[in-house]
Amino acid sequence: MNTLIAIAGLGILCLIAEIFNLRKAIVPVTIIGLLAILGLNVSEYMDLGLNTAIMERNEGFYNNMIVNNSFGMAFTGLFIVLTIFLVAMTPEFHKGHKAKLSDFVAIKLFLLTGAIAMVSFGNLAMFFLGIEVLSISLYILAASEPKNLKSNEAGMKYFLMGAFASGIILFGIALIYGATGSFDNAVIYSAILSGDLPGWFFIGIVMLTIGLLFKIAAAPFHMWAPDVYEGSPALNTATMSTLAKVASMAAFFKLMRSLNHEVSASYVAIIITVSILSMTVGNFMALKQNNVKRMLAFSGISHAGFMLMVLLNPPAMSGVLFYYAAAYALAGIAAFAVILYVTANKENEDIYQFNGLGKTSPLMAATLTLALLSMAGIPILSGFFAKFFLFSEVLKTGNVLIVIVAVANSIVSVGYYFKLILAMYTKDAAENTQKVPAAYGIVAVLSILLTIAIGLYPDALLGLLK
Amino acid sequence: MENILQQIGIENYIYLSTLLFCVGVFGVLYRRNAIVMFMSIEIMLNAVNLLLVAFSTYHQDAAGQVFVFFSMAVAAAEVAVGLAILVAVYRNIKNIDIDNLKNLKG
Amino acid sequence: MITTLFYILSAITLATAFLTIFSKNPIHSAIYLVLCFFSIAGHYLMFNAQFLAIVHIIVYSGAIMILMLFTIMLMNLNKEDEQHKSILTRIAATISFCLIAFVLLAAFIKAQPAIIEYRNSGEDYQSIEVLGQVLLNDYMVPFEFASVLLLVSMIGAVLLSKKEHIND
Amino acid sequence: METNLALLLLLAPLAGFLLNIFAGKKLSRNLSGTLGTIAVAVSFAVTLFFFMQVSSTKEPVMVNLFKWMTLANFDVNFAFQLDQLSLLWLMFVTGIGTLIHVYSISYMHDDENIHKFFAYLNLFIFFMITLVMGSNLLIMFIGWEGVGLCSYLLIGFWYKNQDFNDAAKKAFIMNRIGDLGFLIGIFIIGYLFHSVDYIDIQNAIVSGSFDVNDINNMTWLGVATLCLFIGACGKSAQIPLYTWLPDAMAGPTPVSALIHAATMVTAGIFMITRMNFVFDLTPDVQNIIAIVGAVTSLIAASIGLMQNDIKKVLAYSTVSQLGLMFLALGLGAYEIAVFHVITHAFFKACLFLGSGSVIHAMSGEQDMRNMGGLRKVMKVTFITFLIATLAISGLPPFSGFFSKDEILMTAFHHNKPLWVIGSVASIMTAFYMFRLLYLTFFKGFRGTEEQKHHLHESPSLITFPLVVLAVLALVGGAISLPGSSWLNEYLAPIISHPAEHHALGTTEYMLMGVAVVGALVGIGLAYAKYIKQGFVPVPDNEITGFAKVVYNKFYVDEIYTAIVVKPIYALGAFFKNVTEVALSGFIFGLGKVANAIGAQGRTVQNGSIGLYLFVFVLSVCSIIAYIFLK
Amino acid sequence: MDVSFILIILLFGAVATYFVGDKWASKAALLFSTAAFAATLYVIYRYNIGEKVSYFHTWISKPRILLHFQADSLSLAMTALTTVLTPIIVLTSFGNMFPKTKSFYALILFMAFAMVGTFLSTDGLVYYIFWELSLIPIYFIALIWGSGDAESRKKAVVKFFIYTFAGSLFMLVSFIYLYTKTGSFLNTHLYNAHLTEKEQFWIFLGFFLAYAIKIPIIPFHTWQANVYQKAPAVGTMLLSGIMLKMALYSIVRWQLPIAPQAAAQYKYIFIALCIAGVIYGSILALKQTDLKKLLAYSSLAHVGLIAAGAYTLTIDGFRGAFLQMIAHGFVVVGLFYAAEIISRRYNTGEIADMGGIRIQSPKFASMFMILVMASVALPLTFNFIGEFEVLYSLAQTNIWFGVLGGTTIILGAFYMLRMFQQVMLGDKGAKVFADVTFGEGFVFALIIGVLLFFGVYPSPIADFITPDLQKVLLHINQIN
Repeated sequence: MNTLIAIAGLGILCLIAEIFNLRKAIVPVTIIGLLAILGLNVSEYMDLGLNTAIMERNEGFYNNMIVNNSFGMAFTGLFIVLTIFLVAMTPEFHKGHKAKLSDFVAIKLFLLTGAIAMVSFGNLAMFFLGIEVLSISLYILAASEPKNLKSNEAGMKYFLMGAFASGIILFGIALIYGATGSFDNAVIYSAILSGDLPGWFFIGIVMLTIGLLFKIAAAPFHMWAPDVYEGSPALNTATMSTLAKVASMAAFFKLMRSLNHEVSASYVAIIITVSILSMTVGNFMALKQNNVKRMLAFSGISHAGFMLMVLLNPPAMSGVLFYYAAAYALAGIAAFAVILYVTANKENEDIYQFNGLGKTSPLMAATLTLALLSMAGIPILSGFFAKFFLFSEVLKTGNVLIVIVAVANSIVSVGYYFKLILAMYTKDAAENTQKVPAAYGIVAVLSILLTIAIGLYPDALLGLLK
Repeated sequence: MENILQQIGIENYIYLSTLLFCVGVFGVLYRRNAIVMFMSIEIMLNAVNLLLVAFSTYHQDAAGQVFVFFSMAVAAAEVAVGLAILVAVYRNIKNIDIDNLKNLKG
Repeated sequence: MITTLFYILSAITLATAFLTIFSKNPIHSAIYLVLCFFSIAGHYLMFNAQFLAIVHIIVYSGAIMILMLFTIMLMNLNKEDEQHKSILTRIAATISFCLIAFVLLAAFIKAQPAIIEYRNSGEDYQSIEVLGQVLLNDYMVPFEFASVLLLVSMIGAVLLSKKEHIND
Repeated sequence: METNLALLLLLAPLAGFLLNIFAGKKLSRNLSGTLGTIAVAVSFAVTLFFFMQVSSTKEPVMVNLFKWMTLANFDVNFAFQLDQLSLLWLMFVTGIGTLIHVYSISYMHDDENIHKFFAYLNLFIFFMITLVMGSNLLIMFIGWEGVGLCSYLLIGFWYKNQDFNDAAKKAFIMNRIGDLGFLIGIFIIGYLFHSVDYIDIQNAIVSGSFDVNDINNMTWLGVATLCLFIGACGKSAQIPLYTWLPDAMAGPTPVSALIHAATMVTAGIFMITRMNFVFDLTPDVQNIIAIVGAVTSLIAASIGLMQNDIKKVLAYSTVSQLGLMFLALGLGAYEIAVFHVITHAFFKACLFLGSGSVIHAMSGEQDMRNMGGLRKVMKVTFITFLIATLAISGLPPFSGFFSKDEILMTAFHHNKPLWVIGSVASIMTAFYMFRLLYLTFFKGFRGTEEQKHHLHESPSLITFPLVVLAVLALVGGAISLPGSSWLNEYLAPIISHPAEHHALGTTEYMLMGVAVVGALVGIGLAYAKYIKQGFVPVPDNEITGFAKVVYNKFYVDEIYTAIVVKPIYALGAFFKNVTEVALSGFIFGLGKVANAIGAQGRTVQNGSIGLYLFVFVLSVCSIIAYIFLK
Repeated sequence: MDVSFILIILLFGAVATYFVGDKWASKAALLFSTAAFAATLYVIYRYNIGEKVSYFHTWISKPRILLHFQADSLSLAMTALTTVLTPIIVLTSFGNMFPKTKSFYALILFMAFAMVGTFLSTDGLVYYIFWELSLIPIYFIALIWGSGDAESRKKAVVKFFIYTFAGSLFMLVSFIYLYTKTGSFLNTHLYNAHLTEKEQFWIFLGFFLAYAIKIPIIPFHTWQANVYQKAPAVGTMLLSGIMLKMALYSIVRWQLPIAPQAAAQYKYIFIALCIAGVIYGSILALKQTDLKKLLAYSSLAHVGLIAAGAYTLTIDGFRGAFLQMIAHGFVVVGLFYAAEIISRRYNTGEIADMGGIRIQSPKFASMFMILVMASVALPLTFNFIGEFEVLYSLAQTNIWFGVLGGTTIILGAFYMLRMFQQVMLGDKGAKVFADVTFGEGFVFALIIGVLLFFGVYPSPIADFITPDLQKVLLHINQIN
């Protein structure tokens, strides 16, 4: 709870700092602040006794608007880490627009509050506001280069479709409210347990599901993602593909775990279909992409498909989802740090820009390689364990087919991840290279080290969730 | 005070809201003028607001109406941002026909 | 009586909504939309939610629609120069509209429990006082959080619209 | 002591090989040859010692070194068995080996790689000793393959000539076909007897632990012996695997004498004799062996009639003689086959070395059409050659007469048609051998002036082995005279079912007479044609009709190429150009399909918000319809 | 000192090699790989005197994944093979100047690390991780330091990677499925998973896909020839010498004991497939015009035979397969080294451009000849032992398997001698061919020495591995 307030405060602090001409201090202060908040989060986690507890414990604040539990706090920690990375890269990325720096940092911080609200809500109002804060921040970020038509287009597309999806989510929430008479999770949950709900309730759930499927860019609601990812400024694409996607997925999971207690067979069928469709569409479409951001968008779609599998057995999957999300997001940050470095001052993000990176900047090339390998699921990187944990849990539910499809998709995915690796190592660079900016280098290395570390020691993450 | 739903029935409000929502959807699909699309989205949100109020009455509970306030805040925020984006687009291509926004594809 | 009123209001709501969509001139659309909002406010009044109805008028008709109109004027869009989408698109849009309307309505009809008795606690749950209580006590955090939302949209609007200085 | 001596016997040639291969370049030419010769001579000396010992004690010497291979049912040891049979073989392997080494010192003197030559020869002797000495089939197989390797190396000794290399390769591969048969035979034997030791197998049969009345057992045993016989066919150049031997004449002449006449090619006979107790149980296979032997003998002899290359004639005669030995084996007359092996070793080695001497004198010329009248210049060579020719033609009292006659006699008693075939082959042999003799040594010289000028008798290092061998060819028959056979007695412990020995009655004398007359007829025909008429074979392109078919060896090589080699290459081409491409294309095709799907998908993603929203709405419709309206 | 020590040496060696820089990288690699071999020998010694050399450690608690490196004779034998071949392979690279030397040698050591891990792990998932890890270094080695046109090389290498990766994913699924059944990845637990026949069949097939692609068995071999040709010699040696042995080893270690009923039921099909590969590879080898490709197809034939031996489910087949694996590892490294030496000097891989080498370099010719003879399994070379046992077991299974499998000794001689003749013999010595250097000769001598020594006296290895093979077999037979 306090983290949410603190972060919002930090965001306002940023805005004030700009007023008082403390522009240079913004990013260091933000990072230090976020680290402190991370510490706060950890201490709250400890205070709750979650590190030793065996069962999940929930602690509600403010009339149960915010609930602290291991799920929410673990994801909060992850989001904060991701935001630190994103914020750290901001000044370098926006060095041409120094005046807007505070805005960008503040928006990212507010976006973080939205994300945190999405994983620690106790009331659908918080959830809805959280998702809107997140979405609106993203619309802004997507369109944040007003003079760039691509950015405009991305923002426009994202906004129109996002608002449309928000409408559907809202409709779903209204129906749930209509069925249960409350927005409070706990009340709704007990209403479900008592049974005898009107049929709208489930329609509401489905509407909510559809809205969230849109937010995580699962097929067939994915079509905005490639365009938006491509058009947005690269750093903001990074934000979308890591923080936003993971937050939406976590929120989705949390909702489904608390609201959709007894999953009907047809609902499972839909989830499976969407999951398979996402994986397949994402991977196959990614094969022929030339733009790296676009390719990662499709890759993200396929990962959304993978993550959707957690909904097949929510009670057992929270750890798996967290691990998957962390692995995916950290690898994504690492990959984007390199992409930012490579495509700075370039007119596009096509694959050929990466030619010869293996020679010109071995460290960045190695980082990107590791990140891509992790996403492809090559051991011993965390991406492998993510998939592995996921598959083993899904197999326990008896859905062999979806695992086979997922495996086949993993194979396809190697095809496009390797396209990039090949460009880096087998082609010659076209032009002279610039120095690796410190911010990108540090973020890339740190995030890839984290990726490897959680691969080597998965228990550290899995143990956080009960 | 008598419950209005006794006479009209909650289901009719649901149908009305649904229809209104669908009209909003229709508008988004039908028009290519971005600003009218925004309006259609507003119609969708309003449909939901109406539903929330109906349910609020149905449950005799204030939370539904409170939620409408949030919904309005969201609508306002969205419109603000949406119009800002629209202005940016307009500055670049001098119109707001979304069919001109087809550069990103494939 | 009330039922008739409901149907009239509903008819107005839907009709103006349709007219919003079908009007070629965006200004007309906007005006129809305002009418639509008024009719919805009428519904709110029927629920005896006066406060909400007023807020609704103020926010939607007063703020949002004015903003839109302002934009339309600003951009000089008050012409009927919009090229219509192709016939195919329009037919497809119409079909999808019918489809989604049918599907949703059918789903609701199918899911509908026959409710005859409505609860009437007689308590006051929608006066300004109560709403204020609920909003600022129970829903204090979302209320505050909505401010973050508005802040973000404000920053965003500024960020997207402001002209950059050259020396920045 | 015995172990050490046996090891000395075995390893002396190996030491010679190693010395020559590693240090040969630094040694002088003569020293290199001398070392090689000494190595073999040491083996010969040790063999003599063991021969004496075993002859007197009648007890085989067993040497067990260490476990070599482990199999589920039995172990295979590195073990050696020096009994009568192996010692007999060792005697002439090392004995003739030594002689040929001596011969080679001079013969190969001018070759730049003489040390390698001796190394390979020593290696060959080593493997041959292994083959003969082994106490089980697998040790024999080591030698079996090893001599094949040496044969390969020595046939292709002049490796700059790709034709020679082809010949070497052919020899090796044809041998390997036989080797596969041998291996399969070993597998079945191992499976049936749970051992591959000769003694164990024999004991199993004798003691009855191997049930000879079990049909299943006997069927498998038949297959096994047939497979072993296929192995023997490969090594001993029997139909259908004989074609490599004539080609193998590409090697230096001492090699032909040692490997392709006297020793290696008799390995098949050795093996069958070794396993006689098994072969005796499978009469059907024995019949096959006899028929194959007889037919090989006839075909090879008939091809020999038309050959003009002096070594080719000898090669076909070798094949033919080996055929006769197999005939004897097939008839169960193992000791007679062995007898013929020995006499054949003497006279054929002598013939080859003689031809080598001639070739040496002719500066490498091998075509008899360009020879003639050499007897005046090369007296020693001529006389030794004549003796050997008489021996092979089967005229008494030369050694060949006794052995060949016994074979024919046995055939006569068992199977008249085979006897007829064998006799015809013998007559042919007499004819072509004398044709060879006449063309080479009689009449006038037909070569170039330069060659004529160069003609000379070979040095003593060459003639000495010739003389020794000629003497042996002359008197070698003494080891098994009709009636009182030292050899038969000596081999008695080895052969479980000795052939019936027919007392010398009228029939027998008559048969001898027929044989002698037949040989004389052959010689007479040759005399009439090549001395009386002075006929010289026509150049290749003038040969016509059936003669051409025979001259071209019945086109067997061409047929093999057409029905075996070509199809394999065709299959290879098919695999390479069709299946590989298809398989590879299939895999790449999967990738291409995926890419094509991706490319198609890109056209769907056309950038229009309208479309995206349509998809969105339709998906919503279908999901809700699926869940709530089904 | 337990087995984990070997892994640590190799991993540390890889890192250290990278950091000592380009100049000393090759020496460092040699040093560390030799040290690993020494450590392996010491571990084997300790194992033999009955001391504890296994390493146990819990890694992930849920799902339960254990860092268990259980040393038994099979894993130790394969570890020894890896660690002895690695220094040899490093030695073979000494004549070449590579760009980015330090990365190159670090990758070699890393690959050795991964392969040793594969051999030692007894936890299925750890095993799988090592299995996949070994794929990364070879991918880069082949890609970056390979020869020939970059585009076609890329195509070949990527195909290889995706193909093998695809195969192994099915193995992973099998493992996970087994985990859901048993709650453990430990091989001893998986052996007793009590699967139905249908489950066994699918699991068997999942493993088979992974192994068949890696080994490779036809029709999954299409990646092989191109990669062998395009990879640098070192990569080819690592691939053919050690890496494909991982799959063969795994057949005996994982596939057969986990699905014994399926193994027994379908063994004829799989043996037939393997033997078809023997003949197919041999005949294809005859038609190759590129030396490395020819060796690749010959390798295809040989490993087909090894796999067939393993699938016979007999002790002879197992032992033969293992012995042949080791022998093949040495001989194939030697042959590819010879090919590398020739192509280094002649700058071509085309057989048609070679010839007459023996005139100029008799020493090289002799050593090459011995390797060729070992490759065609001449008795007294190590290869004969394995091949004999395998063929023996095949013949016992069905005589026709023996006969058809045995055609390898004919066809093998055919293509190898044909190649030898075209490459080495004749007098087409137009191009200068320098004789072998001391270093090259040393490597050859080492390999030949091993091949001949164990050809004459294979008992140390055969007796070492037999008891554990019997355990595996016993388990299989018990289940059936």
